[in-house]
Amino acid sequence: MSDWPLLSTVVFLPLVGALMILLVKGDTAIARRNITNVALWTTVVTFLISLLVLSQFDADNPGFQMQEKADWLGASISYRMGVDGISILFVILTTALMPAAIYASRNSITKRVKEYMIAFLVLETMMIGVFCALDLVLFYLFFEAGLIPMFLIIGIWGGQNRVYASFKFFLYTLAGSVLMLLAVMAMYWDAGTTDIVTLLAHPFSQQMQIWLWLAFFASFAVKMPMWPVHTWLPDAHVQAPTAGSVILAAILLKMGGYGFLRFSLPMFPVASEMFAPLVYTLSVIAIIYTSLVALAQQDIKKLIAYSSVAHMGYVTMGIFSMTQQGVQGGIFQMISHGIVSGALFLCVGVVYDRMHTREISAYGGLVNRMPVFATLFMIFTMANIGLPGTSGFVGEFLTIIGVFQVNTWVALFAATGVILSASYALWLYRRIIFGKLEKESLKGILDMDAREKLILVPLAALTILFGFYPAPIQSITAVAVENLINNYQAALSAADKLALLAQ
Amino acid sequence: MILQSVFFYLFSAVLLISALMVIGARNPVHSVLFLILAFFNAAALFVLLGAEFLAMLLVVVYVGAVAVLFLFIVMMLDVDFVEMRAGFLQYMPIGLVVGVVLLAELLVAFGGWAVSPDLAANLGEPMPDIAQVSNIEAIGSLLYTKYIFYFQTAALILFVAMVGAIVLTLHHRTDVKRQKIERQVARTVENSIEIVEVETGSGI
Amino acid sequence: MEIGLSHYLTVAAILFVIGMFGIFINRKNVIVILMSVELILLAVNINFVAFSSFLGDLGGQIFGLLVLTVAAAEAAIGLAILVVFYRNRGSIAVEDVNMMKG
Amino acid sequence: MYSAILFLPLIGFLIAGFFGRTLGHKASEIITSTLLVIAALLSWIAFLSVGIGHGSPQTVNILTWISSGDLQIDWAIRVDTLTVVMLVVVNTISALVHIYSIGYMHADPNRARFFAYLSLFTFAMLSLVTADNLLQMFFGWEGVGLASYLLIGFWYQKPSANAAAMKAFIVNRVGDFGFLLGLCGIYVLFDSVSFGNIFANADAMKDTTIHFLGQDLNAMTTICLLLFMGAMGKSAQFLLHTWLPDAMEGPTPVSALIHAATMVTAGVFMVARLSPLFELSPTALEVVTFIGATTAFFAATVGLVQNDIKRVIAYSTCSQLGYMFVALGIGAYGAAVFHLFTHAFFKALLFLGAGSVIHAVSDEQDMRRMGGLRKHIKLTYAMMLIGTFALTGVGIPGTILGFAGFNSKDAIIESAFAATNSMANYAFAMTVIAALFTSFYSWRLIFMTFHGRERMSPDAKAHIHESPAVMMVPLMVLALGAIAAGMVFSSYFYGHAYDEFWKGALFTGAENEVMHESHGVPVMVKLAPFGMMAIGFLVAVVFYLLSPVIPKRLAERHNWLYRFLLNKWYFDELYSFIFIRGAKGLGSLLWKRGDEGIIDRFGPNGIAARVVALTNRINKLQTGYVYHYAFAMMIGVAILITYSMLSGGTH
Amino acid sequence: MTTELATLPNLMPALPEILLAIGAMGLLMLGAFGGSKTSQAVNGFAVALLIIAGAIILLGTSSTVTTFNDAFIQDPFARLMKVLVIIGSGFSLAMSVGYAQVEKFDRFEYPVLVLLATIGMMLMLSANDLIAVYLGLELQSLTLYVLSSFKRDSVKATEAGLKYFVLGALSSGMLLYGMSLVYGFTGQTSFVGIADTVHMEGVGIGITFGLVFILAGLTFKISAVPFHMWTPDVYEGAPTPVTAFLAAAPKVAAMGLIVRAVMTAFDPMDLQWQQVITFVSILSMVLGAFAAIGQRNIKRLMAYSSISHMGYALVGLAAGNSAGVVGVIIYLITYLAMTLGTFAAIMSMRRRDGAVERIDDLAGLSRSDLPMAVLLGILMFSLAGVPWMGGFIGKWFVFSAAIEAGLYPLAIIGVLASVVGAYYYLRIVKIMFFDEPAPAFERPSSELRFVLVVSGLFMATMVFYVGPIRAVAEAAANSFF
Repeated sequence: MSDWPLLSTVVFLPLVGALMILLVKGDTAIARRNITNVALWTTVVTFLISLLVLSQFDADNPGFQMQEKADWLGASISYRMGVDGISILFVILTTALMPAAIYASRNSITKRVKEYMIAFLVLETMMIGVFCALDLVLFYLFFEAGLIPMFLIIGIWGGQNRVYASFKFFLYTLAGSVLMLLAVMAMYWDAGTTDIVTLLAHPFSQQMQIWLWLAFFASFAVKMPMWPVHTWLPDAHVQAPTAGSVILAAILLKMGGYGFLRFSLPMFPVASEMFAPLVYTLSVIAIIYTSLVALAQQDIKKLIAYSSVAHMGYVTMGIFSMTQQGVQGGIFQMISHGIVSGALFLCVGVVYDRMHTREISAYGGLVNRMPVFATLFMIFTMANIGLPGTSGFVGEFLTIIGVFQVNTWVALFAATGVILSASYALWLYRRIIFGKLEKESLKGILDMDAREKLILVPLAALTILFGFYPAPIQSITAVAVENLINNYQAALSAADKLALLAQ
Repeated sequence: MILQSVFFYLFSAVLLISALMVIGARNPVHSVLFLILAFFNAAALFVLLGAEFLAMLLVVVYVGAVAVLFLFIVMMLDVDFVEMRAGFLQYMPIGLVVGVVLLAELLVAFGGWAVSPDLAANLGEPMPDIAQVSNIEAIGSLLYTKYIFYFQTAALILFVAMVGAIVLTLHHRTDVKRQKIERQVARTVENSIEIVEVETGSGI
Repeated sequence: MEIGLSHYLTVAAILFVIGMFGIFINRKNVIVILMSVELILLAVNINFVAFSSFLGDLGGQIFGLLVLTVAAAEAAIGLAILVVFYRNRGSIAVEDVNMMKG
Repeated sequence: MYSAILFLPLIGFLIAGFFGRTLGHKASEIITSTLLVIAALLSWIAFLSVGIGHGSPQTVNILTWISSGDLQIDWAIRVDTLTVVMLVVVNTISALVHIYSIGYMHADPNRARFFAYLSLFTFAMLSLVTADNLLQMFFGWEGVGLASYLLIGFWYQKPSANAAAMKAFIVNRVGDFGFLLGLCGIYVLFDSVSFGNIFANADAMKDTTIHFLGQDLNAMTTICLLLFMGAMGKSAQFLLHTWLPDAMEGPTPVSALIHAATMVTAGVFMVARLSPLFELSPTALEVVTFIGATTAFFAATVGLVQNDIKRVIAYSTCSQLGYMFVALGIGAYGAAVFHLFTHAFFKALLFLGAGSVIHAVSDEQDMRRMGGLRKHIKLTYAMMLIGTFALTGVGIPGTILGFAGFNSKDAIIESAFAATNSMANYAFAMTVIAALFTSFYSWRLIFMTFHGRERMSPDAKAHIHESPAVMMVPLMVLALGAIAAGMVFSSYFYGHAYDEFWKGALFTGAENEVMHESHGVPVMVKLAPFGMMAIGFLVAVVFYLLSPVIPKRLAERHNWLYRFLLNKWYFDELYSFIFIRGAKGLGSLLWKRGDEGIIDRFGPNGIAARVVALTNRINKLQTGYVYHYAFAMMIGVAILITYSMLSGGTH
Repeated sequence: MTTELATLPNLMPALPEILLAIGAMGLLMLGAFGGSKTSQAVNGFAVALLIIAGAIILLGTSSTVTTFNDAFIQDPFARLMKVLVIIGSGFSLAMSVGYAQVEKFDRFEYPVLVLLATIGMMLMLSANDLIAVYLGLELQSLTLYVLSSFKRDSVKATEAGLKYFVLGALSSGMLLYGMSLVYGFTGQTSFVGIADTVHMEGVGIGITFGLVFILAGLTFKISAVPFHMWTPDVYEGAPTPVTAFLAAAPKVAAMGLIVRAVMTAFDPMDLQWQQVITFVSILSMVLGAFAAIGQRNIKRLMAYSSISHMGYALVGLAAGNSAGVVGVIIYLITYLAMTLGTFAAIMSMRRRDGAVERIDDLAGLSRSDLPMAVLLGILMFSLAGVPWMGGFIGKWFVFSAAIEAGLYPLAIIGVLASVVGAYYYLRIVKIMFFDEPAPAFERPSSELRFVLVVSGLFMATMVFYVGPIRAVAEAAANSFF
């Protein structure tokens, strides 16, 4: 069993599921049910296997584990997989949220179920692959290929303005990442390989680092998304079907942050240090600007989407503070945001399935008929606000304390997000949940059924668990992040010495 | 030498003027005729250059076949004297500029063109002495030996031209009854007459 | 004045440009365009023969010979296409060769 | 035992919260109340053992919370005198409020939820006061904020309640903003956020500077001011006070528990807890004094003219919190905590009494539609009188004989006089004037409610009834506290038993002599509060018993002043204009103009439009004319030729 | 002199070409005497001939041999490209079977002409001499002119033929003019001789001009900007099977020819030709990307698409290094597969009242024919160069070569153009998947299905076996290094 390529299994199992779905014939209700079940079970099994990976993972080892390697494009570009303390959590996050996403689509998706499930399973493979790949080309392959299923998901099963949103999503992210592609090539020629482990130790010249950093930044900043390249996100979120929004917010956005951690910081330390002020500035603008914009939204999903941008601002800020707290906080924030924003979109899905509108003004007083929903929504709203005791707080706090050590201005502005997030989130909650139930259309609305509870309650439990006891996540990331920071500092001091010598 | 210069300028001048007339004449028939004139003068230049065979070929093949074909087509298609339509002069200035620039550049390049003396030792096919081997013989002995591959390929091209022209223009008119001799010859009693016994009231 | 290689090349160059000019300046009918093509090929042949003569190399003449051959084939095919076009369109005015654009 | 004190309310919350519907309301009420009563009793035991007795301060570790690099934060309970004092206050009041609510909320369809929230609040408040580190305190801090939000908005069908709940949460967050930054500063300075480490190293860091916002500032001052910002928010101090009066939209027991007795005093508690830090920064203390004094005065002025019975008490609370901060600012931490302690009893008493009144008059809160109630609800009247005596500080000057507020408030005023702080004189003046106003509005409340003409609607009049025993018993317990707490405990909190009682839980610097000097202030100073109280009482008697026309005339004559006070110095309007409308406007602006107008217009949409325009131009180039095509080729060749010629094709 | 006649040149290296030539003539006979009923058979035989020719190439030695006085070279590069050309020709012939029957296109001359064009392309790929280049090119071009207007009753087809012919002749003129200059400068027509002489003499303005004219003439054949203008009109006007053929095989052949020419004959002039190639490449990528957006006709769209794809392939060539040639080869492999697959899909666009070729006719294809929609979708993503699909792999190799050569502006412009280009491919996906369905197509013939499935799967799974493909390409590229 120890030789069994566990990671590849996790990565490609969803594809197997997709093939199985391909074999299901017909478009009857039974066939649809079967398709959904196959997809659901595939994701569940994938999740279980990923837990197996987690159980075999040694958190005290800073390096990559469970490595697999095979020749692919010659020896210098190979198929290499592995996870470390930074990436494994994202793998688990992905596998854990997929069953929820699939299960959430069970009733809301009625047309073209087969294609829908296949798209999601393919997407899952791509997403897990991104976090497992230990070869830059492989990484890029997974990173970009995920666009295809997402494009289809938004475009086919999306809302009114889905075509615009899907094109914007696809082209925006593609434009960002093609520049990264060139950087990957340049790295390949400079280092002679695209193996990430080798590249992590490869010293790029300062000039080169700057360009490479910018190219990678172009991609990851769009993916994150950072201000001012965030405008695709609200559109994509609003138009995507519920599960699409969930995956988009919970996982796809994390690829940018993961990329910063995996590539920008360790491979281009000098440039990272140089551009950190830029990242801080953009992060702070993101936090304040998008929070304000969120305040003005009339559409539930759009509001949550904007809040995601703001929360990602904390992540970038934390990551580029290059302190243990900042980086760990950034990772934690990503995981937590994955759970919370995913759950929030699922919550929106719950009411959307009933009312088929996302206009905030169409709701009001839901608590009267949907107390369970109101409670869960409250938990996630509070986590979104960053209330201590929810997972949202830990990341936010750690990133702020991390960046405070480096730049107090940034911390000051970032902390205003504490106020603004409370404003827009509570404003949203009040308009949807509180008040008298006056609208005729809402009079007959039903509270969550067992399926919806089954999806959301575990997420709520996790949100609170990690709020009180974040150790499971922190202990996994600790050593890897420490290693990252040590290497970063070492590289910086080496570069300084070099610069001194040059004088 | 003087004579050669005189002839060169004469032929060149006529060649270029007739070339201009080819593209400038209003009547396409005139164009073709000027084209023929240009060919003749070019052939004369070839002779000046010592390429008698090519000169001959130009006259025979080009004037004799190609140009006549052009003339034939012009006549056949019964082309009108199309009036210059609006917009003709629209692109004239810029076209002229581009053309002049191009020409100027070419002339700059050719103005000082001299054959490098080193090349003589390094030629692909040094010309045999004209005194021993005539131009036509020299060409022939190369074409059918060393350049047999090109010769054959050229043949293939002509083959394509033939097939292509036929494919495009040959019409099997279906509304015309044609005599099919082989069928007439092959006709026998057996395959000409069929005797059918018809039951009353059923028809064939 | 000695008539050198440059003279021939100049004549050929002018002829070449005239031929090119003929293609795009001509708005009357397509046949003139075909004739312009012939002019261009003629220019090329003058080049070949001139070089051949001044280099003392026979290859140029052979090339020229093959160009002549191919040019004849080309003319045949060009005229054939022209004829079928005329049959369909009833005109060979250059401006009428304009069904497709964009 | 300490864990039990902390977690009993949590258990109550979980039971009532998750199983409230299945268990039924009655069971939820009883379970939560019982658990709270047990917790309260345990708190008193702890108080007696740690505070009065000789139980040593200790720390109970529960669980690691956040661990990241040097940053180690545990869930832990810190037990010292300050903690147990707060435990007693919180649990006692909470238990009484629970019991009271059984009666008060008996008709509400969501009672189980209400009790769950109350217990949740208690848990959060307890984790705040038992915190062993700043972050855990912040957890409790925000937790009570959440509970307060939930409870203010408990009647979610009332839009005003929802708005008030949001306002409370968000204004508190403004304070938390400072708290959070202060916390970060502490970590940077001490590499730890646990109290033990901070206090141990505080003195060494006295003159350290911290690089904050591009300047090198005194570390202690900066951090203390940031933290104090948090305290201002939570304790509704001047500028961040606007949420407290609105919070009265919640059910009255909530007002009593959260917005009078416990949560709002969290700021006071925090500053007291961090006294080792604040003592090192005179500047910070001056600011605290100034804000406290200003609040005391400001809130009292507003309280003079309010007509809503609960709002009057709310402003009174605000004002009393100002007193506490004055005490903190001048270094009289004992006095501050003492006032906190006594205030909890009498203010809870007043609120619950007011609740009883409201209950009696069919949920009417406007005093202009009350009057003459003393005949109908005698017991409540008595309770309210006791509360008023305690609040206004009735007692015999020079002795310790007097109602609770007499001891604690006078101690503050005397300390203010004695203090050397540059703001002390201002504080003294303000607190004395505020004492006058306090007396006036308190009696105004009594007179308007219980005396004079009966102004309520006939319908309400018919239903006037005394509250049931389940409500009155807690009132009596609180009345007991309001009468006796001051006399019994003054020596511990602020008297000769100070050091044995506190055992170092409150830190006073070496040069801080306030406590000793306050005992030796001139007689005039000692009499001043009493005199003010008496004057206020007399004016109130004249205005509202003898000649009710005078207030009206005064209001008309000084209309602008009246309006100014009635509208709470126009703070709400100002904030609404600047912050709420400003933020929303800015949000819309950034969205429509920024995101859509600039980023999208020049970004993706703009590029798309340019691309399409360019496409159309390029497609126009494809004219369909052969000569154009040939021309393009010729231009292409010409360009390439020219280019290769110019770029040195000859070399 | 006469003795030389006795020694026959070594014909073995040219065996496939000879076989095809004889075969073509034989099939012409068969058709001429058998009448139009034999056209199916002729088509079948032609495909069989191509397969045999391909087999001969594959089974033959892999060493470099020359014959006909070095005018003809057979090296790994030529072999690989010839196989690609044969695949292109063979598949497009096979695809035309069904179409021919419905569209009254079943004339036996068609396969014969395709065979002749294929010979031309193979000669181009083996050309090691300017004359051979010219003759091969003309053999191919003349055939293609005829094929373009093969549907002689159609105005569009004949117009396409006419335009193609006129501009093609002009480009031949330029090519020849350039050749004459090169000849004049070096006194040589063989690639090796030219390279040697340039090496010896240095680079002069005359040969530079010659090079530019030659490249202008050659890039016309791969429809690179600004010599691309014929492409959209010809693609649209020509009969669809011909368009498929035009888009596939000749592009490969011409590109191979350019590679060989610049890598051998003009090797000493790399500065000069790199400039030209870079210029042309940038223009092609950009114009192809932009102009395609406005198209409504799918064949026309494919024309612009192929323009930009040739631009991308030229990026690899512009790099001028071994990696670049590898990139060009791999790019051509993917391009060929994508083009054939896409045209198989286009030829499947047929309703009861005839073939349709508007993009909007694909609306909602995913509902009426999901497999076809998925396969065509794969091809579109592949054409757009989205990772996982084969098209990305091609782009990877060419751009990485450009990066290695330090051509950063070229690479940046290229990838950005590919983003713009992605738009119109996505639009097709959008129309197929997002839009409301148009009436369903008739069931396509099995050959079309086959081609579509093969190319779609090839593109979707190419990532898995790109290693071996790269090895083959490297072996081929080593012919020049």
